[in-house]
Amino acid sequence: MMTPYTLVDWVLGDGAGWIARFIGAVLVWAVPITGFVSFVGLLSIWLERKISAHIQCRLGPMEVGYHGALQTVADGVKLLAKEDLVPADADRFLFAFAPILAFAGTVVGFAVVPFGPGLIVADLDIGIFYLAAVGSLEAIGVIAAGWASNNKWSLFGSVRAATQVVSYEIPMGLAFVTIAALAGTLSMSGIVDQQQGWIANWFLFRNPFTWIAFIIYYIAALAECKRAPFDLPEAESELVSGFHTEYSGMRFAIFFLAEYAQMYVVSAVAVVLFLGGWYSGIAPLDAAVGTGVAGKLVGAGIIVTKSFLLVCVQMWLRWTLPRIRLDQMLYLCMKILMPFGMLTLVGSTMWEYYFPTPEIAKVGGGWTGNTVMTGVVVAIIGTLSLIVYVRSVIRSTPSLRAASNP
Amino acid sequence: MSLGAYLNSIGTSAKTIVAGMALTFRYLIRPSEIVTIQYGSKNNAPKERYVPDRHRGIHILETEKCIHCHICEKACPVDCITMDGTRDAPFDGAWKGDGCFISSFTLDLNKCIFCNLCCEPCPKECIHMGMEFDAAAYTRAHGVKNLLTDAPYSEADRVREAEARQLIEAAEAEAKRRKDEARKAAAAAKAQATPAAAPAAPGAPAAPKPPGLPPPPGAVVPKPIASPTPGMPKPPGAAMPPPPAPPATAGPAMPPPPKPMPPMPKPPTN
Amino acid sequence: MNAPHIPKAFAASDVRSEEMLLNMGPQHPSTHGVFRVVIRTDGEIVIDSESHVGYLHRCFEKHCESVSFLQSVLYTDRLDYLTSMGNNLAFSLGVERLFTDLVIPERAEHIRVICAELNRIASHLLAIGTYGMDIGAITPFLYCFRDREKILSIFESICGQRLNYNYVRPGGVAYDIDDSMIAAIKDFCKYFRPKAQEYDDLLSNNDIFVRRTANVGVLSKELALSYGVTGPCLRGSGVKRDLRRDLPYSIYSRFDFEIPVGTGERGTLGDCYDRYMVRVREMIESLRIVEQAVSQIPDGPFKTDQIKGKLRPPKGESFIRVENSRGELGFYIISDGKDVAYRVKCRAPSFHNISLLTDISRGAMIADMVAIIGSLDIVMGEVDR
Amino acid sequence: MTPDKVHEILKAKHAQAVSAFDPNPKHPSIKIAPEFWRVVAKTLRDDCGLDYLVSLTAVDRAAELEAIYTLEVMDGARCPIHVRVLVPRDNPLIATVEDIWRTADWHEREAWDLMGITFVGHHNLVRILCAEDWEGHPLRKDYKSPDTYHGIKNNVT
Repeated sequence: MMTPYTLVDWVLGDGAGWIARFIGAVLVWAVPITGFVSFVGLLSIWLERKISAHIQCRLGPMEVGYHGALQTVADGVKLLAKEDLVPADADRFLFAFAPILAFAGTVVGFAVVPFGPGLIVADLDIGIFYLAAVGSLEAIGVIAAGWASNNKWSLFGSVRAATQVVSYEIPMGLAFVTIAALAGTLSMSGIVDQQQGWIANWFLFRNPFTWIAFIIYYIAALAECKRAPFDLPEAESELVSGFHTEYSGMRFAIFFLAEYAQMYVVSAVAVVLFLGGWYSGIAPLDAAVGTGVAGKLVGAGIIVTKSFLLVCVQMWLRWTLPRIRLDQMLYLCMKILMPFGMLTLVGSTMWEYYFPTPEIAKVGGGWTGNTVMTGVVVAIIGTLSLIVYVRSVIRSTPSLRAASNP
Repeated sequence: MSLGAYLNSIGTSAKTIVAGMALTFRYLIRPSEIVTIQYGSKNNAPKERYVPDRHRGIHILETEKCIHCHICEKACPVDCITMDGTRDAPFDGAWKGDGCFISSFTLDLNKCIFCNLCCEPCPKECIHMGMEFDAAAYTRAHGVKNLLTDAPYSEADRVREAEARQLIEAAEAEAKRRKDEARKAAAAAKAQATPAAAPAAPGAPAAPKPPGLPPPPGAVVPKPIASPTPGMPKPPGAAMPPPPAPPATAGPAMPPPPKPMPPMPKPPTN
Repeated sequence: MNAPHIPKAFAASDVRSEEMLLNMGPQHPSTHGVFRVVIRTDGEIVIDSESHVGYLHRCFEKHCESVSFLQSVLYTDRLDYLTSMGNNLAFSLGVERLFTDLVIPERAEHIRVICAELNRIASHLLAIGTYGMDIGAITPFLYCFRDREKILSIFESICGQRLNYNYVRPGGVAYDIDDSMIAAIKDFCKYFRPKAQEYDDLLSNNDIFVRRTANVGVLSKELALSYGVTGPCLRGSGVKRDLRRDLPYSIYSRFDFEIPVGTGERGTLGDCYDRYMVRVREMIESLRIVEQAVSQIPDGPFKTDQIKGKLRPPKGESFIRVENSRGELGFYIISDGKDVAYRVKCRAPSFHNISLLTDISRGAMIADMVAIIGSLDIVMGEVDR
Repeated sequence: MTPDKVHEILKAKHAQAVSAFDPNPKHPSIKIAPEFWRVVAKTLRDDCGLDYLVSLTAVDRAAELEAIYTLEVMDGARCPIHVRVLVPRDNPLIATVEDIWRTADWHEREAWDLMGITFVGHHNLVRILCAEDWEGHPLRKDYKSPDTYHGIKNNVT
């Protein structure tokens, strides 16, 4: 655990002072992070377009690049060339500053998101806490944007964003605490390290309650990214475009980029907390690639792939579901996610107390009795939900539904 | 709300959301369901493919048949047709009609609502709704079409494109057949695994070509049609100038001199 | 009297400080056209609202007094541009009613019914799709358009246009349909039935959708009756009224179909969900009518030979209503024996349906406002005429 | 509610109000004197059960303006009855019925806007389809469309 963990340590050696480490981190990380954010933006916008298109029986962009892969670049160029409009009577400073605030609020999250073993900007001891703290910074940019626009619809959007923050933060925090209680640490790499070995060691499979924690976290993360069904602040059919109604050109693009970067951040955090981080879930494979450069690269590939899979699920959800109403959003977070979050925290810690994870599992030792038990519970839940699903399919055939639903 | 109802409502939500997601996922992984037609792309098919026979596009005027009776002008509910002409002697720049000379026949596409009411009462059936649907123009003045000279898409074009389509389809079928045969031959050659079968494989595509089939896909360009089909209107061409005034000796019954066809159908891209 | 009108409830001095005047429309994604509602809100709650229409007014009734009856038909296309076949049919029936002994050929009647019902399906598809979009689900919208596209393709092959058909004319229809078109219609019927299940999976049963629409915008039967609301909005309130059955025009009395009414299955009777479900179920019933009509379509002429030359109805007045996809579309036609109408009045269903918006949107949230307008399914071309 | 029955009821209650009755089965109509219209309307709704105002058509009859109310029973037999109210062209005043049939609210505004019939007692008789500052009533036969409107030229003659 005390080996040089971050890239900066790796470059500077272990003995550097904190000033050197800080400057080193900035020099070493600024360029890759900016590049990575752009890459995330390009890839996820393309993914979003393609996924939405294929879900909707369309082709999506096909002209620029292979299957429209460079369409986003073309759009970026277009947005750069657009006129920079500021509405009359807008708060000009805030109007210009809000996109930067939103973007910065997202990018600071990358500081604790690992890209692979040791590939982490700052492996803070309080990684999760830091995330919970800065995760909502973007909302401040959003609120500022809506306020500065001098537009009633934008104002509605920003007020909705504020409402949303206070509602999703609590369940999200409960999910964090659940994992922190299991892991015994707040450090991101510390958490990932507890999940090495076989797939059963992922926190998702550690006990049945972490499943619930994962779902709670994912729903809250959707709300944090303002993704459907929680896209209330920008609800295009209700509030025109909400907080970014008045934005055009590059400022709009920055909001857009911030949204997609945020999607990546929350997905990567989900991967770190629940899905084994940079471990593949196959113990011999991880052992084979080792911890050298090859190991770092493979780990980076694994964690980025897993994160993008979760990003795809966000898109899949978005293109399936209608938007919920503001009061329903509050209801969901306060009355459903929060009680379940507390239940999860209590249940998970009690489970850990009564069926403690053997130390051997914590360092990736392999299958344990606890894992088997978890598997049994999960299998039961899975079977039950399958039965419920089949029943619902039967119910939804018109003739049977009419019979059962007078 | 009782605990049962509370849990039940959560269950219902989860169930119905999963049902919806299952549906969208089915579509996501089935590219065969995609319904997009890529209009205007590189491998574009003729417009015939997009519109049915009765499509009401920009009008076509068969000038030889027109008797300059103004019925279409009167039938138009939005007054977008204006025409002028004379029954007297030909004059400079006049187009030959059936017993009359037409000096102008304009269609204001800014007004036209493509209702087909001008075509229905025509006694000579000389004005038709064509297949052309690209009516976009940069200015309003560009939207005013002179049907005598600007006809964007004539009956002859239509025949040509129908033939071109047939050729393309035949060529596609031929290419597919050849591919299949080549694959079969390759498979056969592999099965035999002897050099004796080798000459058959490359020869296969060329040998069974029946006579009368169109050229291979590389040469799908339809040949120009030698002469216009009888009854077909004058060939169009936006760039074509009005025909010179007929010689004085030519009587009113003399048809206009046949024009050479443009060598290719217009590419249907915009 | 011509001074700009500011109702008292909306004077700025009367607005309390915690309230806000919000101008929804004329350009808003969810007002389904250029429709403007001034909303007085307290937070997200709508306290009061006032509708403004007329942005799309283009004097349809005045037009009809200057163009012939035949030319008026194509102006009816542009009233409710999503149900043009129904509009054509209504106007044609109104003109035919002026004649004393006009016999419309059987084939023409069947074609009219087929086209009107297919167009009803297309219109409801669009209503459902855009309603999903209002609620925030974009994918059902595209599925609906995919299926609507098939109907439009059939119409295009029948009459050459996709939206403004100008197809049903006084005395019959404009062109005959041939076997390939009948085959296409039959194919569509086969194709469409299973697709209806998809809308259930994506929208009708979806819990988020149900929660967004049930108990929202409750239109009581009494209110609906007093505002003269018709069509799916009225049936959603539980009134079983459908002119196709109650006052059969054309040959509707020969077909076997149900009239779906709202039951309050997920909430209160007459809420947005009921209105939505009436549309979903009506599509299937329309499909049944199409199937019956297609299977028994006779041979024969497709327009009457009694009208020769110019269409000159005798002097008189006629009033006709048909059950269009948004309600009862009526035409009051006064002819003075010329080929131009003396006066045409269009009784547009959307005009009635939207007039009660103020009454049912009180106390709703802004998101509900969108849901309510969407569930009323207005077409501004018809409201403003 | 057949037209004959409606006529009977009206004859019994407001004998002097009914000035003509046309029982044509295709197009039944009753003519009402304008000064009695409001009381007749109440009778029509309450006694005859005609609770559905299908449409309000305003017609320019040269010397007079006519408002044709098409009435029907919403929840029963379908047979629209047309009630005609003729008012002089130079002083077209008709009592409002917006509180009797709420449909009439917008319809009367429309009739005022396009034909210029003033509905006395209407709470909000303003233009509905035309712009608020429009002049004239377009559906009248003697209407001349303006040459310009807010600087926009009318080039359609």
